[in-house]
Amino acid sequence: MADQTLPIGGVVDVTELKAPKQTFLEWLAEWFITVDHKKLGILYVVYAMVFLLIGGLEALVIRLQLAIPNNHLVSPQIYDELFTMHGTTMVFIMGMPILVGLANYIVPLQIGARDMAFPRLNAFSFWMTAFGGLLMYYSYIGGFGLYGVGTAPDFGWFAYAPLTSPAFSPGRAPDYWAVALIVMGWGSLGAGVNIITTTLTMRCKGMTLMRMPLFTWLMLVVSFLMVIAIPCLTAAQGMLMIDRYIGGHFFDTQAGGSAILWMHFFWIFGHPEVYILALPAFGLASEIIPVFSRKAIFGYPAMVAASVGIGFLSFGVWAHHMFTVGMSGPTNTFFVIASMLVGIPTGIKIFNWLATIWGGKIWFATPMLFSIAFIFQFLVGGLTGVMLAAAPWDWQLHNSYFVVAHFHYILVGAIVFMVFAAIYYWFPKVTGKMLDERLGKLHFWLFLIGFHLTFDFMHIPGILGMPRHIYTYMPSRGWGMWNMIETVGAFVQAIAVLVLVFNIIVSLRSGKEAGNDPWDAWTLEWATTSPPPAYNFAVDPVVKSRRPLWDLKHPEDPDWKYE
Amino acid sequence: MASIPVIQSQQEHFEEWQLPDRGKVGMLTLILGESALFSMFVLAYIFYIGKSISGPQPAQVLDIPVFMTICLWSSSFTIWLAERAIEHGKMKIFAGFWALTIALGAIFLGGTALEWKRLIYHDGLTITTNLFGTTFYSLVGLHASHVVVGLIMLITVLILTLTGHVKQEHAHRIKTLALYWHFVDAVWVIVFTVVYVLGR
Amino acid sequence: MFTGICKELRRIFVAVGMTAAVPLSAWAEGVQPGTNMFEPASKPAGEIFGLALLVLSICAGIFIVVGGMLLYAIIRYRRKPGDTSEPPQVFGSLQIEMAWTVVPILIVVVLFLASARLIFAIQDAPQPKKSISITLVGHQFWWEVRYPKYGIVTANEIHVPVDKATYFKLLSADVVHSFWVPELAGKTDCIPNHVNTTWILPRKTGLYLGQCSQFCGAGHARMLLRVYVDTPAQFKAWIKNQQKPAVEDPAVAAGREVFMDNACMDCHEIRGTPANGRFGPDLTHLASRDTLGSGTVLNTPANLREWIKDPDHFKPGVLMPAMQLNNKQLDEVTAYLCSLR
Amino acid sequence: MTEISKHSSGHGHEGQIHIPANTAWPLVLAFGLTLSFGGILLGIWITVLGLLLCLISIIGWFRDVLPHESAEYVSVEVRPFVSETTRKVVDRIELPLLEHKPGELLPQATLIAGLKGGIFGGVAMAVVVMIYGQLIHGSVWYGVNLLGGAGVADWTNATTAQIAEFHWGWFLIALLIHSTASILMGLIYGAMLPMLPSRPMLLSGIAAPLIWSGLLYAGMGIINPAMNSRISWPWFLVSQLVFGLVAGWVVAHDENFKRIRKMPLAIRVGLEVPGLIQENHQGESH
Repeated sequence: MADQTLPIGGVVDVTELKAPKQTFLEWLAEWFITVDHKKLGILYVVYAMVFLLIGGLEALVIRLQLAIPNNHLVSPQIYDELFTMHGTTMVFIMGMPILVGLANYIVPLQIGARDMAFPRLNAFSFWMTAFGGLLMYYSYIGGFGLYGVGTAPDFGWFAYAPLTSPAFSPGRAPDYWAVALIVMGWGSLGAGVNIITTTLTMRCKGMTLMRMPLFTWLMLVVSFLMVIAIPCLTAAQGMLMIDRYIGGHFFDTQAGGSAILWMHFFWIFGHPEVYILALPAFGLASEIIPVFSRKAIFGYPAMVAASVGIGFLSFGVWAHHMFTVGMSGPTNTFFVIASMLVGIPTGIKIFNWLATIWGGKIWFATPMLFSIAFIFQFLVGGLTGVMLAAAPWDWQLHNSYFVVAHFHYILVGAIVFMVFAAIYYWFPKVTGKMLDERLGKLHFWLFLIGFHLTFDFMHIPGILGMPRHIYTYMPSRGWGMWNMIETVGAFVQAIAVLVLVFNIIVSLRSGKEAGNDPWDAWTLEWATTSPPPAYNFAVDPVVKSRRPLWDLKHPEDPDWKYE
Repeated sequence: MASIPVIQSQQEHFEEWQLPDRGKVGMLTLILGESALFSMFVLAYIFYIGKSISGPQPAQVLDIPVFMTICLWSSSFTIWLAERAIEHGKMKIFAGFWALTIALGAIFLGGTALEWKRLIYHDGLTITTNLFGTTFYSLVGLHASHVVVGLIMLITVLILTLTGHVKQEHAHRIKTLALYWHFVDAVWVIVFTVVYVLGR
Repeated sequence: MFTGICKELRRIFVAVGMTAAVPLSAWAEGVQPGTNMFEPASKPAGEIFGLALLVLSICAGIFIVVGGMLLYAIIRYRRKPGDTSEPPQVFGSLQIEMAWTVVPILIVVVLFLASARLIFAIQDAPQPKKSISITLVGHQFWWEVRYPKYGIVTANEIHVPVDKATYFKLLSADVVHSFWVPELAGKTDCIPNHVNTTWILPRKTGLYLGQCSQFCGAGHARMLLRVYVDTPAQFKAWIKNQQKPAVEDPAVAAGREVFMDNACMDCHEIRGTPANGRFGPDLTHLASRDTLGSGTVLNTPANLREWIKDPDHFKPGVLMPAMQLNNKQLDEVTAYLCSLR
Repeated sequence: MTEISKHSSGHGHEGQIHIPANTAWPLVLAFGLTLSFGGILLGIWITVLGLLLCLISIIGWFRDVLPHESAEYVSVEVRPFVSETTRKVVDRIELPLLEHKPGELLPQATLIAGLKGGIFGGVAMAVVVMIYGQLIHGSVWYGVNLLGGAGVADWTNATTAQIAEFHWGWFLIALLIHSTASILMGLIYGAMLPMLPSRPMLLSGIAAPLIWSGLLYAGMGIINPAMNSRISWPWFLVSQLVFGLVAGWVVAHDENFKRIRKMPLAIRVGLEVPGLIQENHQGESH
């Protein structure tokens, strides 16, 4: 090309696609033995979507049971299994895999790499995650429970000792929980190591750390959190297994062991885990919002600094889950200030997204709709988080439905919304077909209404004294009406998810052709074909700024002049 | 903030586009995760120091394992010598120091085995005895299991060396593996301090 | 000024609470008060309510400002049809970013100071000399209530005098439970092998409901706690009655025999009889209590009989086994227990 | 495009790319590991089977990557591509002709003035508080202790005499709170006064202190009842006004502030946009 200052290798592969003749079995086998980061990414996401449906189904039964007071739809035993498995599924079997899957697909493309740093480890990580999830669900059949048939874990997803000790959980339920999560932990550790190594060692020429797309940056931070936090959980679960199988006393309160130690260990893992789920959503928002506002992200260095800051802070706030266990005044005070400090980098992020939208020319495509809803809901979830961080008020709110509402505001209102946005945003890249916009908007509005019906009203029974983890309540407590509204909302959300599934099926068959760059976007993944070839880029790209495709599209006003 | 300059001279940048070594970064990240794993067990050990309801207590039964500690720590030195040897292509010296490292590691493991045998059969301390037993065997056992994994990898390399498969060009892989061994040694510094010095 | 806002907000929340309570209120269990943490009746709960209002109003302010700006932005900056140019690219602004970093820090400082002050004020409040001491032990799935000074042991229903501080020592016999009576005080966990304390200073008489709020097993949902704030006279009378040994009524001797001949006595204590089990609630004055099964059902003879016959019917997961008594034995033992006033 | 193809990292032949070959060993190893863990729950023979699978797959994996990673070679044909956009025109923020080059203006320099203002204002305010303590309660430490002692420390029904004494702990807490708040407020002044530059002294010296004093007055009963019961609000307001006036004066008399106060808003808020910030000419030589 004539223009010598073109900053990126604008090259497409024109190799003829020789569609190899494959039988169905060969096609299937390829998915099992693949080491391609894109295929593994798809596997992760599909696997997680299946468990999203399963976990969602569990949530629906929970909501049905609570819809009216004194309900006898399910027994307490089954209810306890439902909320434990719902929580465990949504955090470990759905949440982390779907985000790791997105990262798997997108990160190498965004940094202009041909694959992850360790492609085989990548496959290994996925299969560990997958088998771990299957092992967890095998407990429904093979748990050797008290009553002869299988029992799933039934002690809440944070599994407080000594409820998990042999004396109080005589079946195999805690063993399934611990072992399956240890297996999945290996997978997450592998994924973390892989993503870190990929981002640090596989970037294309010119892509300095401060030019990495924000999603990649956030996944780098998240991977560090995974690598540090997941082994903490593995260690705690290892101790639990030592207690249960070879008679150790780590959490055996009869022998001087401490129930509080488990809480500390669990939440040292558990709070970073929350950010492991939330930070990728911030990354997704930081990719999608600029593209649909048609502006560069506002304050990129501040965004990076805030992400890293949240990462560091996340290791110093775990005991805000434990304000009620009777810690000393100074300890409580420390965790109050640490937790509130998290609000500052998160605030910076919200303001930066807002400033990115400000003065833009907003294109309300489905991904943008989900992203705007995300900002609103994340704002509310963050503010209820500040309320919970004020320890004395937390003494009231802790373990109440207010907390349930708060964390679902983050987990659903922020994270699931952004995952949906990401699905609409990258589906064209992954499949070459656009998702249907009209179905997408239907999905968005249904899900938005359902979400707010469920989780807005969930705050109120919390304030009216409804604790979490109860399978029923008495009519005189006055929680019935709110719970009924929540249940209705849950079903609206379920319908919305079915619309998404329908949309995916329909669009795969007869969606509009996407082309390389349907959103007129700026990061490197849009500089290759859709779907990308196995090697991503035929020629290694070279970048000079954070928005290489902007530079290509606007040679008179490229970013690298100003960054 | 937003005005931090992020562009360095483009020209130089492209020519010196150097990124860290994959294997090294991967191994360091793995070591980071392993450190978190160990720190949980170390924290549990520290938390339960002196909280055992019944005996035996650490001071009654633990002796400072001077000899095996020296062996393990010096193995870090010998593996470093081996690394240097392979970098310069001196394969015989490499094999020698590599074998010496394995021997030192094996002595350490043997020492641990003897210590455990004495504790179990002579002092009657098992993992079920009390909190000290639980935390001690878990922590030291976790470390020992890492030594075992390390030894298996070292022995594999030794076999490959003796059959002539390891050459000078594999030096960076060898160094990556050696990093793991250094880590195992470094963990012993912590375990040794906590179990045999502070906790006794 | 602020107190005015407080009152108004409080009125709104109380109204919200009431509408929630109206539609479904009549149940066999009788009239019960609802719970609402924004209707405090005791000192720590009242102070927490004050902090809650402060935090709530600051958060509401932030929400209105940021949410309003966001709403404005998405309406104002829509892409107009036919507009094909890109908007001006803005990469950042040190000044603006500084402003929205510093303002949240200042808010955090204020919230932190307010929270820290209250943490110390509630947690480190020294126990006054003239206060009631109660040892509350969480069990799967009921509460053991001990008044060491008065030598009283009861279960699930706590009586305290109004306008006088009551200090709780919180223990657990098995797994982690949590003490929570929203109108009186925030939560404090009952943890095995660990002693916690909390206190209340009720200002209004009445019945306040609480509930275990840390998941403790299958019966967790039916582990309720009732706190009766009595007038000093009522409280004195109650103490006096509870201090007496169990009533010995010859009319129900048959039932007493059934009780003592079966496994009942291994788990329950009835002071003044051979029954001295510690695993289940003390039954010395069972008939003086309003509810059975930790607040699960009203304490009526019919419910009591059903409870003994099949406790799982009312409270699935309860650790008390069905006693396999025949109808006659059931009638007798029910009569006996009903006599324990 | 010539420059770009130089960087091609396709190992092997020109126009050929190697990608890692598919392999089943990671799957088998994961399955083996899951079985060997699952054996803890399901029976020892499953662990044995799992370990066997692990061993086999580790050897298999090893032979896959050593001595050379197995790879597939794909030949490719490439051609340059032009990234298309329908939005060719980029709007710019309209600016009048300026006397100075925007890049020389450094509007963020007012932040430093703000920092200075915060420190001076904080000192002035402390002086006012000490005068108040000396005049009304006979001790310069009275106001200091009210902030530090009632704020967070062990303050149980302290008498006026106690509050008048000097306490190291209370002093340090007061110093921490006061200096944090002063510096942060100064930074806000430095950042925001250029945005609203028409009457800096009125805004920073009177309006702003009045607003936050009002807010604190409303909330003090909850934030800190002990302080609320003893504080003298008129004096408090005076000290805040002094802070505002001093800090505002420092910012308003800063050279940079004076220079930019008449400029367009985009410059005053320090927007980093093309046309306003210095262009980066490095790399154009390519």
